[in-house]
Amino acid sequence: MSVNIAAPRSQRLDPKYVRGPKSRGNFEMLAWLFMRLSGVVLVVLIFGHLFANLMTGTGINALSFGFVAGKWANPVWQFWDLALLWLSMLHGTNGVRTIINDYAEKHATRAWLKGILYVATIFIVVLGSLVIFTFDPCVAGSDLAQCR
Amino acid sequence: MQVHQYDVVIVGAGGAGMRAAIESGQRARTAVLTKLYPTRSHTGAAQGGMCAALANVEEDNWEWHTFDTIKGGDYIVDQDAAEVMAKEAINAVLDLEKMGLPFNRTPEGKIDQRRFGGHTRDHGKAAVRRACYAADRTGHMILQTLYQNCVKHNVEFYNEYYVLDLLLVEEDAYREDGTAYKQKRVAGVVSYDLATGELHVFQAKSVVFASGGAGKVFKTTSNAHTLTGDGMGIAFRSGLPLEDMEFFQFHPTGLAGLGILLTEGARGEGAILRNSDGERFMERYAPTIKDLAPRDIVARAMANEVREGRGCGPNKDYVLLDLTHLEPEHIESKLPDITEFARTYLGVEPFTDPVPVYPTAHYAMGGVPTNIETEVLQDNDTTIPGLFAAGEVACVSVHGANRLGTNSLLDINVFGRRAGIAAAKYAADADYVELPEAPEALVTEQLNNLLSSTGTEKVAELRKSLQEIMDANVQVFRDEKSLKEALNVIADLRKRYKNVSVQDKGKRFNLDLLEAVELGFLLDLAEVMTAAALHRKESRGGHYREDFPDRDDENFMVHSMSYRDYNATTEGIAGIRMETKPVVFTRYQPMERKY
Amino acid sequence: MSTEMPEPASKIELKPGVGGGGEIPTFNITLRVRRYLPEASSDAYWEDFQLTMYGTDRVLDALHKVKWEHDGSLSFRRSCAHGICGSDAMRINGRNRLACKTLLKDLDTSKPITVEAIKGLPLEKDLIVDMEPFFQSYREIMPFLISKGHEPTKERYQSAEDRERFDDTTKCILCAACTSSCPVFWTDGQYFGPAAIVNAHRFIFDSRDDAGDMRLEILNDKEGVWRCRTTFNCSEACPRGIQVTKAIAEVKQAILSRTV
Amino acid sequence: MSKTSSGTLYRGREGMWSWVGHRVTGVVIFLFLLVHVLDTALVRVNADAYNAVIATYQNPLMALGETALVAAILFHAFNGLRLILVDFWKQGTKYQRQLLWGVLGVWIVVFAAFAIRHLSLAFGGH
Repeated sequence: MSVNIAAPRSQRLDPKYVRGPKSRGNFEMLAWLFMRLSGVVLVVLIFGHLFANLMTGTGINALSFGFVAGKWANPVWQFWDLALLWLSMLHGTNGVRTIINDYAEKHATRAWLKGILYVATIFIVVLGSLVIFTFDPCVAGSDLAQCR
Repeated sequence: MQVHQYDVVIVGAGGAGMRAAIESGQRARTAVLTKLYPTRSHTGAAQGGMCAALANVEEDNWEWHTFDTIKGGDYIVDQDAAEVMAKEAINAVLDLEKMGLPFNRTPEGKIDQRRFGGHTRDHGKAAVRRACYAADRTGHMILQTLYQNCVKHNVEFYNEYYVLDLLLVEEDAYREDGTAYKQKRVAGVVSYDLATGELHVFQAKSVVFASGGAGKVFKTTSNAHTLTGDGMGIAFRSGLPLEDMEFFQFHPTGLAGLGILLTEGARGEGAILRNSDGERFMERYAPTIKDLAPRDIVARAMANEVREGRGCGPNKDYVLLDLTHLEPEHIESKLPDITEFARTYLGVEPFTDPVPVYPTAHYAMGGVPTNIETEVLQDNDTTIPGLFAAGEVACVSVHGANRLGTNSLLDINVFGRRAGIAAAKYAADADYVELPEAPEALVTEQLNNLLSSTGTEKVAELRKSLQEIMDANVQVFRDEKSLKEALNVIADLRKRYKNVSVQDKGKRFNLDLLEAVELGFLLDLAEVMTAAALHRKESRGGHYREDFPDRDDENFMVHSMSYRDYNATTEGIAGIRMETKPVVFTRYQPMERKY
Repeated sequence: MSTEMPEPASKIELKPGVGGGGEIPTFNITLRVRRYLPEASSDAYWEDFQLTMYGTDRVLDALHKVKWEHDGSLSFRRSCAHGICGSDAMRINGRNRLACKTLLKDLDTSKPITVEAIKGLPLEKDLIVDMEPFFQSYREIMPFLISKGHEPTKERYQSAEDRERFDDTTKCILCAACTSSCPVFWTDGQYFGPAAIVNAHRFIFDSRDDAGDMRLEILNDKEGVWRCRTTFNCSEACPRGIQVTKAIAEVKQAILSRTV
Repeated sequence: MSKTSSGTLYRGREGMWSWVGHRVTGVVIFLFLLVHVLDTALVRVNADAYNAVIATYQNPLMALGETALVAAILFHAFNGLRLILVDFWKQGTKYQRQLLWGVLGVWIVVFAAFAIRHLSLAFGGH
């Protein structure tokens, strides 16, 4: 008879209801803030980018190696595109990270997907930055006047 | 079956249960057993306020509050209890404020107060602002605040544990004069876990009953579906008396046809009642305080208007609550919820149209008898060590024949607190009473009978018949004929109940089974209420006998005590023994009750 | 507040037909309930009930009619039946509502009315879910007044404006309609959810409380306010009309202004 | 063993659907961004290779894809600005629905202007 048994409701509490460890620091807040700040800047950068590349002159038909070379001869456009690359990649990566957090249910899946995402991001950002910084108008196949 | 041991077990997690748990949880190992999640309790539906003579907005003192409570209860209030309540009311409100309750405030930042029915200045001279309130959500705020503080103090809740039996043992004992009697002692309770269908026995040194009222014996009621008088029913079946069960309060302003409550605070803020002639008829019934007369008087006046053909609507079966002369902003800030009720449920816009209302069964003044220390009585003067009760389930009695508005929120806070302290104090020095052999046997049998029954009667049908006869015959107006008729119907329903079956045979959340059990309690209580009403051949407070329209202090200035006794017969009903208990007087002599 | 109002007239002319009235119409509905009886089958399924209902009936009345007249095994929680206890939040025609506050006549009765359990909490039976994870989040934000210093002998003073500051969030009845309408909560049960944040808001903005910083710290977690995507499902679902998304935004700003 | 409720899709309102749109367009833009950086990187490898890839973008069929992409970018941009207002402007939560109608209005106007110009350039030959 009178044996002590622990509270049944806490037994019924599956471990899955136990919250994961608390996160430290302000990372989520900074990420949230970054999305909004970078968002505003990106609106300007992308609209400029789209306007310059698609709306002026003959629009998309004007795009060519020469067009790119012409733009990047100007440091303003070089910086413009670099900022665009970094901000959009970080903005997008953080967005996709949030989506993974939302939908990947298993911890391992989350970790894998995020791993792939971060590797891809680093690769693209590094590659893009190198391209902008080391751009050479006289690369193989260039038919620009100054390279003849 | 599992057995748990606690110092204190509290049955019910409404206002009284949680107020008790906050006290006892800090002093003793406490478990709260509740058939609902705590925040679902019906305390949350209380709207208007909680009276205390804070004197924040005008002169007031607790002695006037005591007088109003006694007069409101038509002098059948135990005056020592009323004094305790009115005196401790002030600290009860301040305690709640300290726990975080967001009261409305005066311009100076103090707790604001408003008028409420039956609360007067200087023994009835004029209405007084005594009700502390939080818009028309005072009960909601109290319930939330109490739950919040239970969380703060880590009170252990067993949610959706339905208590079905009280474990009492009897010992031979002798009174001072040498006569022998059976002393009851409490060993624990048996509960049914709704989620799993398992029985759990809780052995406890102290048990506090705070399981609320029994409004569901009536059809038109402001009460929740879950208010089925389980605590009173269990006590009654365990051989404990029920006190003053004939006194049931009908709240004047229920939404017509639905019973949903519109707070008396509406009239406190200036709303008035009108009949089909557009007349403010309360001027005739209570010339001094008119629409702010106590509930029994207003409810009877309304029923009388309807009876005399001045009701409104296609069936002339309701009157109107008129707020149209009030400022819309005033209504919106002081009474936001009830205006929404009128809009949602009746499609009436209270700013421009009066709202159809009719009395709705609201509150059981009677219940399990206790003394002012909340100890439960097994007869007129013997307490049961370790068994306590507070709130609507209990009868202290502070409400007498008619409870004043706001005094229920006060009751649960004052006596809930007292019960928690007393239960923990008792548990500190007491030993466990040994559980009886197979403590759950009775409940197991009861449940198995219902589950295995091949009967053809349906719970819902029986309940509907019960509620309809109670509404028709045991409501605001009663007489011998109506009551006897009701008793016959109840007797028939009790017979049919033996043949009731449940469709759901499962273990998980078997709410079909739950409703069948609840119906058993409702039938028992309806019978006791009606028998007690038949027995009281006078009119007093909420109990109005048309065949005995006057108060009869000579013969009936006593509490009624109904016992389950298979050898006795009361008013032709076998199985109920009716006794009386003297009323406690301290300083107020009965007077005629006029407003 | 002590403005004296003039005495209302003893007698007025009532507008003809005032106070509603007329015959209450009846109509037929199909109630399509998502059933789940774990003791019979591990699969949930839809079941239709044809019912005749009255003009003032609510979805809860329809469910009661089914339970009381057709199938006693249908299980759902309910208590007060007028939108104050928070027991009967469920998904009605795809949106979280209280069954006792949803009038049938306000729904399209020409089509079946679907009723399902709220999303994101473990389903126990029919319309009943396990509320424990929900209450756990609530408990974690310390939903009680914490004040430093000495207890006053009388009440603490609070101006009407300070009281008004958190009025909206005191209305919460913990029905879980908001939390279980949140797309983030459906996929990530660890998210504190709107209801917990609303109840934190109630104390953070209470001038009598001194532990706002601790609550902000708790909600600055990876499962805290930053998970909110402002879909406004919560505000739309709240049966008490609480501006939930606004409350969450105010908590976000409080965290920001405290850190930055 | 308990599980969470399945059943119908939640019928959210404007706020929820704008969020769905924001997510979907965000993912689309991000995927294009990855490809776009890779194709642009060709300028570092070989001018002819770059020109060849760009030529495929100039295909009239691709022009439709580009129009869709810009539509996504414009929605994501304008709705993003709406979200910022919701987060930081005091009245933002109150007027979120009106803000969304504003977003859709501006979106239609800007997108129409873009589409006319871009498609006439892409198809018109010049």
